[in-house]
Amino acid sequence: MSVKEQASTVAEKEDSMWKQKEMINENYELLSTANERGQKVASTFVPGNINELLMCFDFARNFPETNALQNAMRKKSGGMIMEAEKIGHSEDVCTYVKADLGMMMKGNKGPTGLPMPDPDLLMLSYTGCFTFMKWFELVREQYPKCETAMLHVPYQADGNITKNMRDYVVKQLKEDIIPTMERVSGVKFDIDRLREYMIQSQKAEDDLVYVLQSAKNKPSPIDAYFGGVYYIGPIFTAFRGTTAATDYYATLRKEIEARVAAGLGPITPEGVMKEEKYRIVVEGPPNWTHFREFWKMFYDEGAVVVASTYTKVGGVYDNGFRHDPQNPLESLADYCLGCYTNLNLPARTDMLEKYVEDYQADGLLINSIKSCNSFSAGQLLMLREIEQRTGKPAAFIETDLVDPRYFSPANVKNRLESYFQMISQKRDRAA
Amino acid sequence: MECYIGIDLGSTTTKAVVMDEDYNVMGQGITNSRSNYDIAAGVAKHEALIDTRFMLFRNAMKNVTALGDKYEAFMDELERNFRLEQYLEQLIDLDETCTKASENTRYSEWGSDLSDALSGVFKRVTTEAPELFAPGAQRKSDFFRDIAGSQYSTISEEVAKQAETPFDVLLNIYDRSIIEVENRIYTETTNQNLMRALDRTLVNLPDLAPVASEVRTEVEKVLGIDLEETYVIGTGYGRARLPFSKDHIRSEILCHGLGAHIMYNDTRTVLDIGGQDTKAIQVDKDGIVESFQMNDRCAAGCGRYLGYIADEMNVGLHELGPIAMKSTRKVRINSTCTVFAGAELRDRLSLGENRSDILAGLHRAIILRAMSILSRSGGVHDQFTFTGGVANNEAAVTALRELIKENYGDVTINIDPDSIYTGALGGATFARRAVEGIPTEAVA
Amino acid sequence: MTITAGIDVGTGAVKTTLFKVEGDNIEWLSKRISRIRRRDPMALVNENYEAMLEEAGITKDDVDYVATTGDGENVPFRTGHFYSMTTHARGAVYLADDITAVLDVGALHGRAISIDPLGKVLSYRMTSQCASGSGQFLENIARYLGVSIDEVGDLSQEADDPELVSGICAVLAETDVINMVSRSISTPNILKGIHLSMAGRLVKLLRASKVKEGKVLLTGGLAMDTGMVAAMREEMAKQNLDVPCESSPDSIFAGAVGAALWGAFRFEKLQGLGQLAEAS
Amino acid sequence: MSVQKIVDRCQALYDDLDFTVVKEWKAKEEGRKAIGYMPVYVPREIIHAAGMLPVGVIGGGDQLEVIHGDAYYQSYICRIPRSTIELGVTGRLDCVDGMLFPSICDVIRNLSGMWKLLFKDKYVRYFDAPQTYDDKIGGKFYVQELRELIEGLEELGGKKITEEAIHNSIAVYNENRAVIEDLYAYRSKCPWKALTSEIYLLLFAGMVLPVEEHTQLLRDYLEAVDKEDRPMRDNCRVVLNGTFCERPPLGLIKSIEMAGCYIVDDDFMLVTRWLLEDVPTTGDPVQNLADAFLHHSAETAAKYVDSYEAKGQFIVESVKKYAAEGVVFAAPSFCDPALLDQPMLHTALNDNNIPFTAFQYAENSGQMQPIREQAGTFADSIKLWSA
Ligand SMILES: Nc1ncnc2c1ncn2[C@@H]1O[C@H](COP(=O)(O)OP(=O)(O)O)[C@@H](O)[C@H]1O
Ligand SMILES: Nc1ncnc2c1ncn2[C@@H]1O[C@H](COP(=O)(O)OP(=O)(O)O)[C@@H](O)[C@H]1O
Ligand code: SF4
Ligand code: SF4
Ligand code: SF4
Repeated sequence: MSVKEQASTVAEKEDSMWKQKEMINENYELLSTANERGQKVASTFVPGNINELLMCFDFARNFPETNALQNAMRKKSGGMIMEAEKIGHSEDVCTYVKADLGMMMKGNKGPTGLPMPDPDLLMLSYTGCFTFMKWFELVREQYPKCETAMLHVPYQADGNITKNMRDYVVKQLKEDIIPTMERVSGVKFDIDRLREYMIQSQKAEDDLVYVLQSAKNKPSPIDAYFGGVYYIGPIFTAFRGTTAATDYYATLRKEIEARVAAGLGPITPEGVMKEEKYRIVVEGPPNWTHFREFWKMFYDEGAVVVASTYTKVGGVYDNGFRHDPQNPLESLADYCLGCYTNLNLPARTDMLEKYVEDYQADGLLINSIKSCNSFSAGQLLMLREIEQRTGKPAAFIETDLVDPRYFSPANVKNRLESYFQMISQKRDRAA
Repeated sequence: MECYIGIDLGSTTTKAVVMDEDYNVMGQGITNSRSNYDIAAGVAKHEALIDTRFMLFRNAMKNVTALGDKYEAFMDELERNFRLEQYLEQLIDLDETCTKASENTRYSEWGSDLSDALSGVFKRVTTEAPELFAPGAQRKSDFFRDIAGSQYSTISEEVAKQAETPFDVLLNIYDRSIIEVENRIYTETTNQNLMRALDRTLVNLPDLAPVASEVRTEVEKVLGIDLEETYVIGTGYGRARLPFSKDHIRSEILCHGLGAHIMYNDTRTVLDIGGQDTKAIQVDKDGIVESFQMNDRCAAGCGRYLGYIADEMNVGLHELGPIAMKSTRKVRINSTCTVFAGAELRDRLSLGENRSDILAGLHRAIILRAMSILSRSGGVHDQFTFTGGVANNEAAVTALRELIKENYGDVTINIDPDSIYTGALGGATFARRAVEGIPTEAVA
Repeated sequence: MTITAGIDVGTGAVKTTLFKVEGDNIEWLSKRISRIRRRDPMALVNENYEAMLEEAGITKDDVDYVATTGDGENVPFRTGHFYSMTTHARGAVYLADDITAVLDVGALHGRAISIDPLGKVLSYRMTSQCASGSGQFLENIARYLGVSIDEVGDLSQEADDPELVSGICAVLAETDVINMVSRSISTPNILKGIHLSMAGRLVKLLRASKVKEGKVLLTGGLAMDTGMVAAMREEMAKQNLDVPCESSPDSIFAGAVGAALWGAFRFEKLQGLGQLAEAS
Repeated sequence: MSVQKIVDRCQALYDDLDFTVVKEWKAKEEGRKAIGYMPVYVPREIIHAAGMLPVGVIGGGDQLEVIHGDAYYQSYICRIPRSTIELGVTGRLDCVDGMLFPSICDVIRNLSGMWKLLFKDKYVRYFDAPQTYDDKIGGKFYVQELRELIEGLEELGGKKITEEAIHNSIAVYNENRAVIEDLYAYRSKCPWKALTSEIYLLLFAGMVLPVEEHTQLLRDYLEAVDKEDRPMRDNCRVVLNGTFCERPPLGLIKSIEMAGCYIVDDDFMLVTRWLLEDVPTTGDPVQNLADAFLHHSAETAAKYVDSYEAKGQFIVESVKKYAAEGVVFAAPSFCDPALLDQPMLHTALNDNNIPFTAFQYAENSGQMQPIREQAGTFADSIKLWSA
């Protein structure tokens, strides 16, 4: 079955899925005509994105990370990565970057086949990942005339946001980013417009949190990883702050409420999951090139992911943070500072521990991504800590985001099976 | 007799264990893994059943009181003769297959020289066969492919020097033929071979003449026992390709964990180094797996690495350990890349370093990688059990003992000569339990 | 007139050549190759060298310059050493005309070298640590499949549906191949799959070393493998690298040829400078 | 002192995986403290002003057996964090009372958190630096970061760090930087005398010795080496780039030299050459350090270059300054910053017709043959074809 068909099997089930698909396609269409229409285009990253602010200047928003993953799901990323490696990029580095550069080199057609626009602004929100900085330095080489705005978001090294950090981010927004955006777009900054968007953001955030936390039910009505990546799509990208997103989340919430009421399990590409045998917390991004195959390894065994950290990369909301129309710039700063990969390792570990407990999980699974040092460096210590703190078994697998060469189905399946068998062996004894 | 069988289809070797209904290990069999997994599993199982049969012989012979103190000698002779018969049978097959292969037109330029050379080679290989199975003889391997292969290549190198046929051609004919030969199972002829081995034994041990008929009756009685395959469990790297239903398959982690627990009840940490993977497993007091770690996709530092090294040095796998043990000086080697191991070896040799020292360094490098995986799985807890093929290698064991002591102090280290069968033993135990209706819980 | 010898100590084979150079007049006197196959390379060097001199009917003292390459730094009687890519480039220019790039595929490494018409190395790329694209790997697999090395090329070209190997690691690739056999994939399809996988990586190297026009000469042992040459052509077409790719019957000697010719060049230069004693 | 003696001393410091000199320094006086850091960049002046010994921790090299360290890292992560962890969990770093992790990359950033989890009783600080260089924005943030560092060290040391002390320390480090500048200039003039394999060891000594002693050692070396008669070889001159974070094995440097390249500039242990100008010793010392960082510091892959035009110019300048004939890139395997940066530097070099070659290494690489071959070919091509 092709990826498109897979998406539609999922989509047939629920309205929200259709809605989301439309939103994404529409955005690609908008982007493809932006240059002609004279709409300015900003490229930016998911973690710490300042989407509401970009909207204040009428920028069309392009997210290279999303393009890479969409291309991977359409099995196009492999060729793109090879293309980038051919011009001298190392096999060792992040494949998101290579997929993006490769896409440009192969005619710059987006995932849906429409042309991608030339950016007018590279909004380098440097949050939680060092590679972002190199990434846009490299893109800048392709567009030497395009302005680059650097928003340096300091790392939460001690697990809290200090005044110095917040002030620094706010100051950059005020004195550097906003003036740059005004200059590039020709639109004057209107803080009330920002407030309006943030009201929408807040609503959507509330609903998203409901949806993600619905996994505390038994059985869980959602898969908070494989399903979760669909749920976070709009709010982590070009749609946070739009009414379209707010509507999407309201619809989604209703659907999930209905599932909870009916005591249903999550929807998988092969229909509703029958029996929930294992509840798992997952750390790390998914693999996109074999997404469906990967998911199947879970639902075939009756494993549901009840909480994941990947669904927090574009904002951690379940700890109560919301965009705040009263303090728009400060809350943007806090949002950026609070993204998952900007948290230090102890904070990330605490979060996982809490998930294992709160979601009554059977254990932790780490999907370690070759590309992503930001996520991966230190995961083995996290694993050890969680095992010790919760007494629940943890397991470790290795794949990559968008490089099909690094997904070894037999290997991953072997480990997952061993892991699930281990959980059940332990459980049999407890019984 | 009811037989519960565990089959561990590894990347290099396939192992089988036969258990009776009282959880006694009755027989073990091993063969090299090959492209045809069914055959590999079939051969290993067949070998284990033969071993079971020998166990039954042994038990039966104890009843032949007249045998007295000749019991040991008799059993030993019988077993060696059986192996010889088996070997000869395959050799004839190999000879025929090679001869047929040599008739291929692509060798026509060598004409009758080739068939002369070939028959010369086989004549010598056959003549030398009994020596290989003489009392106390050391064989380079247990597998026909390796034993016959090494005989063949040594002899044909000499033959090639005298005749006008290049060594490459002879080698190529062997490579072609061995694949065919090793993909045949010789189940039907087993009993004949046994009887022939018995004949040979009685000839070789004339002292036994007085009890010959009694012995013969006992052997025939045992041959009459039906070994019923009551339940089979498959495990190991190739398990997914075994034609078994899901109920008959267990992950190798669980099997190794349980197998080690069965061998040593107090085991808490298990290390298994096989051909292509290294596993560190923590088990609890009932043999239930608490956590495990495996090497990642890179095959560096696994058993296959030793295989490459042995090839590179033109020695048998068995000889590597003993050579390394002669080392007097420490050499640090960092690269455990299997493929480049040979290059590094040459590099070092050309720098004038001593072969034993380099080999000792290589063994230590392998064990260092294993130590990391152990550390990743949660360290080493008393008691520690080392399993897998590499546990047969004394230099690897020595390095391991040293490093365990340096890093974890005094820990009991268990190494069973049969440790290569650990996974299969776990599998057989699961098979027995499945029939008893015990899901996974330990009984021991 | 300069008599010069080139010695290429590889990981798979030792190659030696003997040349007589007089201005632009280059005469190839003799050549030798021996597969190392677990023998001592230095003994082979001596053996080959002496056999070669005998064939040419000269003595050691007649040789003006002995140039080594590959792992030949330790050959005691060498005059000077040149690095492999330098020598393969020079050798390629000698072996074929209009070459702009050399692809050397030997027992363990692959190297793509882009050169100018005089054999100057402009840029190059080497395969990384992992060895899945190398002669030795192919040789192991061939043995496993019961195919002799000179048969590989023809078989590979019989393939109708080649099966690619995943190829991160030679060891795992070996397992891949065993899996293929177990799935009854035919020998030609397996071999071609390996050729294509290797070619895929090598073409990537070529592209990375910025080859755009002219002609590529394959050197090293795998240049003798017609299946490899065919796979290279296919992959180059697939990856839009629009340049012809050739092999020469003497491709495997490219390093030894280049070494000898550089030796002559240095000899003449040093003789001019009167510094022969220091040549190294 | 003879060159050999000085180099032997440095080699011994290099080989000592137990930081014996640090222990000895601490033992000389009750209450002395040492602070470890990754030698890309931290303001050592402040540690020095606190009366503590800054200790550059740069992995374990190729002689350390990494057992536990590997347990914390996947195979696709570079070497240095694993050997650093190994040093930590085996107690070899017990002699440092705190660790500073400068913002180099995500690996080191996350290592700071791991250190917190593993060594709960130690002072651990991730030392962030701004990637925006406006005095009013990045400058302000950085000054505050420095002040927080000062406060942290004051608390750890139990005494105030005066402005005067910082001024003094700045002066001491200015001096150290000046000698190192001399050393580099000398090597550029006579690369066959001041061999890079020695300079590398000399810089390493600066990681563990008190700065005053190190400055003297360098002076002694310069004096001694000038007197030595060393053979000049027919080598080409190259800039080595990419080694700023993970230490290359000594064998790698020797191999490059043996293959026919004189290294005339490099980015080893950048902390020693991070600030490009003397830091003023009057005025607000913290502000001075911040200014120096923002406006007069070296470029590495770890630092954002805020304009397209400026990217890669630093290395082009270095080639010119040291009259190099080419650049050798040696990046640690799996080092995202260095490896992602390289294509951009390649562009800059191409634009300036500067030849270059590139390969990867790891701190424990044992096989130098491919490296010799690549460096050798590079040298061959410069030598055989230039002029
Ligand atoms: N007698 C022996 N002496 C030394 N090493 C051995 C011996 N037997 C097996 N080995 C080693 O064990 C490895 C195979 O181990 P095994 O546990 O059978 O692996 P797998 O389960 O992956 O097939 C071989 O690669 C070899 O290195
Ligand atoms: N006739 C041939 N056909 C195919 N491959 C060959 C042939 N001769 C040699 N080879 C391959 O070439 C390799 C040796 O190549 P070579 O360039 O000499 O390598 P090296 O320089 O590393 O020794 C051997 O590993 C072998 O696999
Ligand atoms: S390193 Fe990780 S966070 Fe950074 S761009 Fe790559 S995948 Fe994204
Ligand atoms: S070739 Fe070597 S380094 Fe590469 S994956 Fe295989 S064993 Fe590991
Ligand atoms: S070597 Fe590179 S990736 Fe590794 S810690 Fe250093 S800068 Fe980071």
